[in-house]
Amino acid sequence: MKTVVIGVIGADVHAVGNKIIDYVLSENGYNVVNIGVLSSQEDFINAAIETDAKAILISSLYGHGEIDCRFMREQCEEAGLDKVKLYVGGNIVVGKQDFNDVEKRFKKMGFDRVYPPGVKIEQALVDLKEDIGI
Amino acid sequence: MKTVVIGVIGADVHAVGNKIIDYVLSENGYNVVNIGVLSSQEDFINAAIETDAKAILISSLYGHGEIDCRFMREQCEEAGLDKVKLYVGGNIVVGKQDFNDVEKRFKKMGFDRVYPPGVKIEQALVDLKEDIGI
Amino acid sequence: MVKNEKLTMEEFLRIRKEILQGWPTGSHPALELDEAVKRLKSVPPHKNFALKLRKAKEQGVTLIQPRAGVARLDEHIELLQYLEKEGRADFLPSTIDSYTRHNRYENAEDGIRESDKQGRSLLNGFPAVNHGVDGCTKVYKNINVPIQARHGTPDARLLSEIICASMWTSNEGGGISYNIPYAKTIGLEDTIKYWQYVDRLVGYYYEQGIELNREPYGPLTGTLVPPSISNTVAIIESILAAEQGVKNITVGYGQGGNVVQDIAALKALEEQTNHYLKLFGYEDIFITTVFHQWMGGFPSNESDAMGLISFASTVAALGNATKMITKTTHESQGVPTKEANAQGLRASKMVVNLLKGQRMPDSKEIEEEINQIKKEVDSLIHAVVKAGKGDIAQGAVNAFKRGLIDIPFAPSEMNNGKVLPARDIEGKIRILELGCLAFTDEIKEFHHQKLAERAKIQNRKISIQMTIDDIYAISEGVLVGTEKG
Amino acid sequence: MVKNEKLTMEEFLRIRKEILQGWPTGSHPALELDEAVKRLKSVPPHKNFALKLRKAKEQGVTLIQPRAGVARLDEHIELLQYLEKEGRADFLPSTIDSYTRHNRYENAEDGIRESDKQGRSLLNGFPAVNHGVDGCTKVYKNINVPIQARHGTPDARLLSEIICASMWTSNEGGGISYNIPYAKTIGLEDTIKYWQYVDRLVGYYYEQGIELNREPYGPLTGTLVPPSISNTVAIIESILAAEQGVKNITVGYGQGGNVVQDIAALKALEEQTNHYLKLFGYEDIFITTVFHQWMGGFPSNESDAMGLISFASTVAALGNATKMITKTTHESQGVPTKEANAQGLRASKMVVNLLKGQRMPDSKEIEEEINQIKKEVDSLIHAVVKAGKGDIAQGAVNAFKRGLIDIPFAPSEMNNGKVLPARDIEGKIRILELGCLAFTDEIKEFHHQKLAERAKIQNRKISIQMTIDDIYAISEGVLVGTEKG
Ligand code: B12
Ligand code: B12
Repeated sequence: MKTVVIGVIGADVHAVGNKIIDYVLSENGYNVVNIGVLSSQEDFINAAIETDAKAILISSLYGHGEIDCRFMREQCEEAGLDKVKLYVGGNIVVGKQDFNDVEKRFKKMGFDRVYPPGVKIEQALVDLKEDIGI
Repeated sequence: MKTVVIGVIGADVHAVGNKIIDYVLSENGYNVVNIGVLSSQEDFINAAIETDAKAILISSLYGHGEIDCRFMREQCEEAGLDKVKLYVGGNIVVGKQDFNDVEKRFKKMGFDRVYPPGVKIEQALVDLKEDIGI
Repeated sequence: MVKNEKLTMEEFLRIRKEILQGWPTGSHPALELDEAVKRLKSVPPHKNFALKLRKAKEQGVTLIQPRAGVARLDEHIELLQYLEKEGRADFLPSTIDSYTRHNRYENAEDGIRESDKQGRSLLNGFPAVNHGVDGCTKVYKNINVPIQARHGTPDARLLSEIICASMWTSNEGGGISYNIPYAKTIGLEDTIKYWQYVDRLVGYYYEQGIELNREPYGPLTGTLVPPSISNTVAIIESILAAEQGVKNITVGYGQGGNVVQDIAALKALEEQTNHYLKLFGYEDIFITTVFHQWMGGFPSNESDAMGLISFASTVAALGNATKMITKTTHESQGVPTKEANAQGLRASKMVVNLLKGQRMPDSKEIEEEINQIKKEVDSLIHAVVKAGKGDIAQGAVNAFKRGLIDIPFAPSEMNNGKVLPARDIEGKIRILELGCLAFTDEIKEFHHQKLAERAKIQNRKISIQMTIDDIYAISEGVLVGTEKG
Repeated sequence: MVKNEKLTMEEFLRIRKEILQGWPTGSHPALELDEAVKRLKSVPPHKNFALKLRKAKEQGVTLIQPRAGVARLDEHIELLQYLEKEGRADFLPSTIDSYTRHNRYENAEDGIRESDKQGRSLLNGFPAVNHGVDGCTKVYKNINVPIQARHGTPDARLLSEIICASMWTSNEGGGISYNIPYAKTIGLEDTIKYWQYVDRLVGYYYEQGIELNREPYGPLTGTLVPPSISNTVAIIESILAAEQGVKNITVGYGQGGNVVQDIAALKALEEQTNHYLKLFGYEDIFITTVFHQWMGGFPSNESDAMGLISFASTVAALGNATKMITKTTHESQGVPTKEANAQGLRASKMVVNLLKGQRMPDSKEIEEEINQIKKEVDSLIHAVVKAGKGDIAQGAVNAFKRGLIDIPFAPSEMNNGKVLPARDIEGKIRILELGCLAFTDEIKEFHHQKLAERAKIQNRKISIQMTIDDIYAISEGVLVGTEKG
């Protein structure tokens, strides 16, 4: 059973999607470590180290995702998490923006997968299976 | 008291605006000759000749205005109506079009005043006063 | 004198022969009745208007349909496909252009030619007669939902023949509703006869085992029409259709703006249509209702228009209409683009979907308004029957002549044209000038009271200015007009 | 232990001194109370939130207000002016950014700086504390309608001081409603105290002859919150505010989607808030209601969103809410552009204008739903009072601890987090998993019955999957979720 860390980054309290992600990934055979809302980069990284997680799924809904995610990849590497997959999804920037641009920005920041608003976790399951198996 | 001919041109049966125009112009001191809906260019011209009208106010709502109004100015001239003012208003072309273009096209056809959708007759009174007095 | 009597087959065939000669496309082989029957029998249930309506009624849902039509065949097909896919339309229309409506097929031909030349539609609709059976069949084949002709044609006999043979399974119109609001000098007797023919054609197909839908056109002039007047016309046309053998009828009503009155009108319409059909001896007619989103002058701002469209959808769903005709954000400007049309559809669809199964609860207020409308309709129908000495067709002709029925703002000279509607203070449509309307004194007094109340609250006189203010009101974003200072 | 007792002036001033030191902008001279009073007294009635609400209530109209806020001052002013002019907003907001909500003024400062650099807002709202009294006063001066701070700030004491001194005449929030849905580890006792302070400030100004409006935040997590739960929180917060001297309170409710339930909830909310305030001895409190357009996940298609927005407006108007908070077509995507925001406002305005004076008629069905909601609220309030041995503040803290009140999907660890809502077959929000909710057995049975009915009709089990399907449902264009095959 593969472990994934999920949570909502920054000063973000959007809890609904997080609860659903927890439920759906668990139902689909993952060991889900849910650090919940209002989580810092350190919280994600510590949880991933402690549980030997194969992927970190960051949610950001409230718009500050771009600020909150800066240097996340670098922090992971510094902490020795150099193989962990980094996913980000939700409403990760402020406002309705062209998603191609947004994806590029986040990929450049070192994220492996970037999801546009409204992509349900059910749809991302395929990618997760492909990237880390079950 | 100045006479104006009003009516709705072509196969157009939109009667509501026509009835209001009749009422408002009459209330404002014009002698209104209303030839009603489904009127041809000849109907307008004949009415104008018979009543010595100073202006012809053509309504076209249903979209065929551009076809129905072709050569109206020429027909007027042929009938000896060379001083009559020609107004057109309503929804005079098919679809939502840039009104500047539309106005140009109708002015080129010899219309003196061209009105966009939604201009109420109350607003056109000023022009009429300026052009032919009361 | 026209009578409410079923056309004999002989008579029908005699007229038919003549009709088909009205334009070259009338000679298409598919217009052999046997051939047309064969074609119609090939229509699968999901593309049959009548059957899809039966299903919708059973499920209690409100389905949606746009208006749409352009001059050129391929562009028209593309438009309809777009509305089906992007707009999620449950039914598709072909709105017919105004030349065709006046049987001016030469003008329509010109329009097509000119449109081809300019690469854009110069006609305000689809010239179905000119495109003929081949064109109309191509339209039918390229969509996946039932299709209907929507027009405003006093004499739609040739048009109706062509669309039926092209497997279009519904046709809008009626001898009154496609005359009084859509013509000026055509006799009512004539148009009733024309539409008896159209209904007889549908009746004929029914005898061959094919159920087609007919839809009397409800909103009439679309402008402050009091519900009892439009409901009365719908009931008369239903009876006329039933006599000719039509079995599947959709009666229509155009949104007035007051929620209580609109829902009451829809209920009264359905109940009284059923009631009067039975009373006149037509037992097995299947009745559904169609609600038209606001038919009068629209606001020009597109968000305002979206608000109005969605508000109308709420009323249609809560009022349990089986079908709703949608408007678009371009309404005040001109024939909509396909995108604007689809947007109106989607917003409407969203609302009726969310309201699936939700109904306006029964209440005393609605009950009272239903009773008021029914009383008025009874009064009008009574007068019509009397004016026809028992015959509803004759009665209709005479009633219009004498102004016993009178449709506000209609262009037709067959209409008395004396009635002036205005809203009461709640926005319900009442009648300010009653003309010769066949109302009882009690009803007349009711209307007067209601407008006196408004006059008092608005501190103004009861006058035609009220009517004018009300005509402008919705496009200016209010329901009840007020005097401008 | 926190108690529902008015802060003494002494205590208030002591805390105040501390609070104002939280960030450099707290030292602005306008934050001298005398100076602030003088400023607030200069606010003309049409820019006073409390007074404009009184007038609206009297006239029976529904006024509209957007959410809006960006990082940079001038851009924020431009945004508000646009919404006033193009959107016809009756009230303006300043939605505060999330860093400020968590008192992270350094982060907010960063955000402003970064936004300046990039020339676009990188914050999700207006950082009012950082902009301080000068910035906020500039906002106030550049608009012509009342303005309110809208946020989600557990400790909004400094923020509240600054906005009041800047002549913002309303403030949203409460010790429960701005904690449980907006925080994770902050104690409920603490936030109730923080908000007692905010209310005391408003009470202080009232003593100086200045009426300000306060608005407990109604929709909570915005996600399938059963009306009785949100109404209970609103009532508790109203009592807490009244004790501190607040006189003008707007209680809120977020659209659920079933028209009958929504209108019943609004009525029950107003009646029970008034009832309980009197019962607890607060006599002269002026209560209005605010209806929030759908607060859960929005559809991504913009026409769908317009449909939903306008449908919500219909309900707000028919339900006679005094105010409505509007959404936009960008809701599912991100903070809206000013254009999108204005479009949502205009569509909403159109609908409430057309419905001016129109009401949902009284009916048995609505009456029954009102009674159901009231019964549930009574049951919850009873438990709260008991849990606090008569003190509602203590009671609230204990009730949340024991799960007697429990808000679905809330992030806070102070919340029991056991309750799972789901819709019944009509789309009314019921409770599937009751957790420790303080409901009588009769009420519990009612909810179970309703969901059993849905399970039977949908041929599925009562399970959390219902809840999940319902969470997705509206954004997918239906009200009641169904199992995907
Ligand atoms: C009511 C209405 C109808 C009623 C008309 C009833 C009747 N017999 O009068 C019915 C339902 C029957 C109808 C039918 C049709 N209609 Co129609 N109708 C409307 C609607 C909704 C309102 C018109 C109205 O009464 N407005 C209120 C009056 C007071 O305003 P008005 O007519 O604009 O007139 C005022 C001003 O424009 C101005 N004015 C008018 N003429 C002139 C002239 C001058 C010189 C001046 C200065 C001012 C002026 O002053 C008037 C008074 O203030 C409009 C759309 C809209 N505006 O919202 C569509 C509209 C006009 N119809 C349209 C169409 C296409 C049709 C139909 C072909 C098809 C259909 N959709 O069913 C048929 C055509 C029938 C025919 N042969 O003519 C289109 C025209 C499209 C275009 N131009 O691109 C419109 C714009 C709707 C749309 N967007 O598709 N319609
Ligand atoms: C409900 C809601 C709230 C509730 C949240 C209650 C709670 N505590 O959970 C309340 C009302 C409290 C709230 C508050 C705020 N909100 Co809010 N909120 C929403 C709303 C309407 C729905 C969110 C939701 O629950 N959706 C349903 C769930 C199931 O979907 P989801 O969250 O999107 O998650 C799914 C997918 O995105 C995906 N997913 C999510 N994360 C990830 C990660 C990965 C790796 C993958 C693969 C997939 C994935 O899977 C999830 C399950 O399928 C959205 C707009 C919308 N979507 O319609 C706005 C929205 C997210 N909120 C927004 C904002 C700005 C705020 C506020 C700042 C201000 C405000 N408007 O009041 C505060 C912020 C508070 C804070 N500090 O965080 C903005 C964000 C703007 C932006 N990004 O540009 C939005 C987009 C609205 C808007 N357009 O302005 N909000």
